[in-house]
Amino acid sequence: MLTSILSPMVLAFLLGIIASRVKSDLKFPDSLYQSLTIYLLIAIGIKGGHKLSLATFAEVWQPSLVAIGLCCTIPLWTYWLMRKVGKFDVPNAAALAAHYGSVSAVTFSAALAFHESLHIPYEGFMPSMLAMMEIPAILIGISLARINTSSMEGVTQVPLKEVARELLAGKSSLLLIGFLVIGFLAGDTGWDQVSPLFDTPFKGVLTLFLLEAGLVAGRKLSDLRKGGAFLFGFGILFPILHACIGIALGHFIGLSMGGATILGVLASSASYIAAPAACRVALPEANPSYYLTSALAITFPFNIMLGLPLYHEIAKMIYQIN
Amino acid sequence: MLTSILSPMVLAFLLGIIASRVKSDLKFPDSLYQSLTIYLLIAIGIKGGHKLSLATFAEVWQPSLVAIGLCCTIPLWTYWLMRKVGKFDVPNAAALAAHYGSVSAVTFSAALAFHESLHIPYEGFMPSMLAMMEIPAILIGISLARINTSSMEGVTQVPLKEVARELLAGKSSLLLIGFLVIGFLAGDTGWDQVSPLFDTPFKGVLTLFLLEAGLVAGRKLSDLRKGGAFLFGFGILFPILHACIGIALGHFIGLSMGGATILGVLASSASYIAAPAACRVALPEANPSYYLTSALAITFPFNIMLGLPLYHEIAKMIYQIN
Amino acid sequence: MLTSILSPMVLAFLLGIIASRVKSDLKFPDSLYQSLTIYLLIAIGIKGGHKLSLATFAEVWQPSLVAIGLCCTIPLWTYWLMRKVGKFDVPNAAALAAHYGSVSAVTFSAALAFHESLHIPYEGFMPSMLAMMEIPAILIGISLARINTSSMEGVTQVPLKEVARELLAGKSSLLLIGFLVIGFLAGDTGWDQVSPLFDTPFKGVLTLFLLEAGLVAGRKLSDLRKGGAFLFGFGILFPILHACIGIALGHFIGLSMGGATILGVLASSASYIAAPAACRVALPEANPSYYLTSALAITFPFNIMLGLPLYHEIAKMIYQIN
Amino acid sequence: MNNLHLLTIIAEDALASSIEREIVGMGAKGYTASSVSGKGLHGVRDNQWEGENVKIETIVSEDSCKRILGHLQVKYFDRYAMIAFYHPVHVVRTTHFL
Amino acid sequence: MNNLHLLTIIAEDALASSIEREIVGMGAKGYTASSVSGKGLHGVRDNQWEGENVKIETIVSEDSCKRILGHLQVKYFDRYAMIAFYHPVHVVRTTHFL
Amino acid sequence: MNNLHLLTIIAEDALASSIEREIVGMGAKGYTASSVSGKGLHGVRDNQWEGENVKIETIVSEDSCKRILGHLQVKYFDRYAMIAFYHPVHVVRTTHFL
Ligand SMILES: Nc1ncnc2c1ncn2[C@@H]1O[C@H](COP(=O)(O)O)[C@@H](O)[C@H]1O
Ligand SMILES: Nc1ncnc2c1ncn2[C@@H]1O[C@H](COP(=O)(O)O)[C@@H](O)[C@H]1O
Ligand SMILES: Nc1ncnc2c1ncn2[C@@H]1O[C@H](COP(=O)(O)O)[C@@H](O)[C@H]1O
Ligand code: NA
Ligand code: NA
Ligand code: NA
Repeated sequence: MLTSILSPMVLAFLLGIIASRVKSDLKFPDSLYQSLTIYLLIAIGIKGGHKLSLATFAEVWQPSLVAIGLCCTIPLWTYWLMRKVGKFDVPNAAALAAHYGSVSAVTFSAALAFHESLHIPYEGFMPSMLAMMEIPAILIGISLARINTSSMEGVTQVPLKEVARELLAGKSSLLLIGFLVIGFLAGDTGWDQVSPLFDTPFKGVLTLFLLEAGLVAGRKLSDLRKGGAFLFGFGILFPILHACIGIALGHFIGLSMGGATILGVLASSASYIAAPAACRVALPEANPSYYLTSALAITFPFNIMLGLPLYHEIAKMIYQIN
Repeated sequence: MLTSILSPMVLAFLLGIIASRVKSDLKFPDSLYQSLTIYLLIAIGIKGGHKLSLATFAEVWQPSLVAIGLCCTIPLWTYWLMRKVGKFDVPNAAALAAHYGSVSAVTFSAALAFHESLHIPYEGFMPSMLAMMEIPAILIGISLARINTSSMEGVTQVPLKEVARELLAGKSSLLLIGFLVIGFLAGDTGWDQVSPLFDTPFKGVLTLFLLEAGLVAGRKLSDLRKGGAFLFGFGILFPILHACIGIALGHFIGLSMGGATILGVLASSASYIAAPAACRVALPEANPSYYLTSALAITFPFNIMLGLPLYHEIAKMIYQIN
Repeated sequence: MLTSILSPMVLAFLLGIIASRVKSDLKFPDSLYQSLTIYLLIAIGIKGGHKLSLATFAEVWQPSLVAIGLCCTIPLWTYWLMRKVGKFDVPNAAALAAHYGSVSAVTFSAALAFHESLHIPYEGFMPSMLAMMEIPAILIGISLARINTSSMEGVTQVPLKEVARELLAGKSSLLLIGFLVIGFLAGDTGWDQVSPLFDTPFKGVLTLFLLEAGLVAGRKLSDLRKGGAFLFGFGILFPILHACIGIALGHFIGLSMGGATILGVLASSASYIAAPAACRVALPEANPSYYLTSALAITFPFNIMLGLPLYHEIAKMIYQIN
Repeated sequence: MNNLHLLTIIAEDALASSIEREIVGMGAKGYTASSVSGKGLHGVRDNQWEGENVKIETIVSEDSCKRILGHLQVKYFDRYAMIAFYHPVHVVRTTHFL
Repeated sequence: MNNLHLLTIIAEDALASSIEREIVGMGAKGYTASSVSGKGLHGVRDNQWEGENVKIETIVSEDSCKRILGHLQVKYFDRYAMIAFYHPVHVVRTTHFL
Repeated sequence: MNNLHLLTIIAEDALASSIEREIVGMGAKGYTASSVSGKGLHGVRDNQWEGENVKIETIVSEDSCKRILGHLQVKYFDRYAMIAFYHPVHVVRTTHFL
């Protein structure tokens, strides 16, 4: 566990939180944040595509089905829980469903780094799972809101097809999927040309990004109270549950222990790049304090600090017992 | 040819075009574009200077003369053709002459990457050709407009000397020439200090830049019709012609096949960083739809996708036949 | 000396000066400058922390005391000299004291690069000296102004405690100290994860930063006259004096020759990131033309071009004679 | 009336392209846009995570101004962080804007 | 009075957060801020080394406007690079700003 | 007259430094500039490849305002993407601007 907590990435995240609590004037320029996001998405995509080109279809189809199944069902029970137990209104429940069904590319990268630092192998095609799991849940979340809202009078809503188109053409899936394809097509020659930029310094860039994430998470900490104890509990317990399901399914379909853990991490992670952007436009009635705070200030730090080592232990249990 | 088209750079350019056609919200922040430009110019310059320091004057003087000769004559016949055949007015013909006489640093870099991936050697001092060929054509283009415009009444024009000064002090030639000198002076020690930033990740950065170039080119595609079939044909045939002349001259003065091909690529390429900036100020009457569309959306993609392998074949012919 | 002057960093600084003298349109976007600053501070901090983790307390405590002693006394005599000999008013004298007592992270990095290129060893914990020396002098400078100003009527001054808090939470010390701790805690595994971003390309990034520094220094050159001959002489002679004191003290407490020289460089350098930011807010009556011009346009270029080789020679004398 | 007004709209940046399209559709001959941050009833909007604002300025006739404001009110005002205000301005070439 | 004014403050960027806090404390219901460069009596302010400016715009009642201007004058005007100006504007929902 | 006006010029960014120099030469005591994008008769200007716009604001006397506008019209208006407009403003210290 120390390995995970004392990694430069996690420490940078903590430093970011501290910086924002002591009201530091440290601020990443907008365009640096945007550039880091572009870099991370490209780097994850192209490496994944390269690895995918080394895999066979037989290896990939089962994990893909499971991944899509996960991200389509998680929003359903999340929405139900939010409505019934959390007493949230429709837009907020739907937004939370979208966020927890979708995935976090940064948590995913932290999981890869965690496994690499422990020298645990995992399937190279995992980034394609990430790419597949990003969008469906967001669409389902938004549809849930549409279905459950008695005709909003006077309000011209964006048609769902349009939302789907915008999500697919949206920055994050376009870069992820686009560079997955590029990495797939470019072969070893291509990979050698770009890996000095997109692979070698990757963890350093991730460290930078997590510093910025910490800055924002720190500001959101004061919003925690608004969400209340329920959101806090949910933001920790549900990811654990999802991780367990993901690991168990991974084990069932024969993934390596590393691969199954990473599938669990994907299931457990909540989106805070693609989903908030989509919800701001398609679910403006939902309050960002809820979904952003729980995704970024509860689930994300929990996952990268305590979740990763925990899921790793759970995976060890599952793989040794059986 | 596949090697060229399936390189990550070309694929990234295509992805950029797709992104802009599907109206993706992917956008590079302005300052990322500017930073990438600064990086590329410095990297090309300093590597060229380092390589130049390993060359002798005897090797360099002939290619330099040819390079300057090329970029001074290309604008002349381009202007003539645009006026007589293309029926463009004076400012637009002059602007097109400036763009096609000048050179594209990114096309140049793609040409180097192409040769490296095929393990074809070329003269290390080629970047100094790039630096020499950038400005003269722009000045000639602007002068052509001045000479052929019957005194513009009332309009206070920037004196040509001032334009020349601004071009030389302009970002792109200042960085190219400045870092050429720095690379030349800094020696091996200096090169070893900076090559991990300016050399190792270069092709990755080029990939990023081409993604952004594709985004812009994609938007310009809809302007293609404005230019009409003439501009389209010109934007492909003239570069081929210029490449042939460049390769032939390179062969004539004894360059290696790689060096001659790269000289051909320089001749064939059209500027879309320095020239548009200069024309916007000095030839405001010229319509950017013409010069930017043809340079960026026709000639540039043609060159990096089909041109490079084509010129390579042409060079092989010239070097084997003779 | 040539090694120092012909390094890409120094040459890039000179190119920046030339660019601004010829009124080039070369301009670094604000966010690139900010990103470079963030990068440099993190890189210096994390590498220093990593090296510090390899040192023992016994090695570190004496140099630390000397470093703090230096940066607390330098502002005192600087203030006195500025008031008595320079005839500056209280705010300007205090601001200059703050700047020269504090340190320059970039000069420091240039000193490390200088020693590395000559293969001269130095103590790895030197960056912690840098981190310690940054803030005290600024606080002392501001206090000097407060003490020596007969109650400013009507003006509500920021309390000194608040100034201290803001300085500690300020970008530059937060990143330096924060990443010093991170580098210390992250161990070899952590260092290996991030060094491809924060170590390998460091000197290249420094080159970029110095290009930008040159652009600003060039603009400030025209302000030199305002400061007059006194400021010019002070900006060169005092750094030499401080360097000598630093080297002698370093020798006295048993630092290696490299370490002593770097301590001298720290003493001699003047801050131009943290100190100007603090003085603009806490000493708005002080004129930036004085402190920024002397720190950035006199002392900084003198130090990296002539100072480094000079201090090296002085250190050789001190270490050989004794 | 031919009185020209400078109409300023400050809204969530995600709405920028829709608003720009719509005001041109309703008679604006051009617009000028820039990135801003801000605070209002919907809280602080000053970072890319939670979203920032766009400021869209357009010089339009009084008629178009009213029409655009009416449209914005119906489509956006209740659901998004957004304000709009206007005041008369003098321009150099009136025809440029009509 | 309920007349709304657009009050614009252009000041050294280091002052941004204090000014924003203070105008909200003195009755402004919101503000919009952006980075600008400029030139004035304190010289050119167009780079991060020497500092740039922030432009803060707030729509406030005439009363608050006067109060804010009074405060700025006492606290900042003599010591910092800063200007402020205002003019009346029409808004869509007056209550949003009061 | 001593009435102060806020004169706003929106023009191709390549013209920024000339315009700034010239308005100071014609009586402006300062100006504030920022990067903007936009659309107008000359098409969309929202990226660095094709160029963006600069917005220059200056508070000047009515006289200077007229003089500057006259100059801009002669030198730039027919050849470059550019608009300019002005309206009266109240300032805190009138002398700062005269
Ligand atoms: N009183 C105000 N003055 C200036 N700008 C405002 C004001 N109120 C709101 N804004 C801007 O409009 C945006 C949306 O406002 P709101 O819908 O009140 O959150 C804010 O983020 C601010 O940028
Ligand atoms: N006449 C003016 N018109 C527009 N902006 C101005 C004017 N004078 C000053 N400014 C702005 O206000 C800032 C501070 O002004 P000053 O205190 O005069 O240096 C300048 O950097 C400009 O951005
Ligand atoms: N009606 C308008 N309202 C606001 N800004 C405009 C308007 N028309 C033009 N502009 C701005 O002025 C620039 C140049 O205008 P133009 O010369 O019409 O292309 C445009 O890129 C816009 O930024
Ligand atoms: Na998930
Ligand atoms: Na050419
Ligand atoms: Na010092």
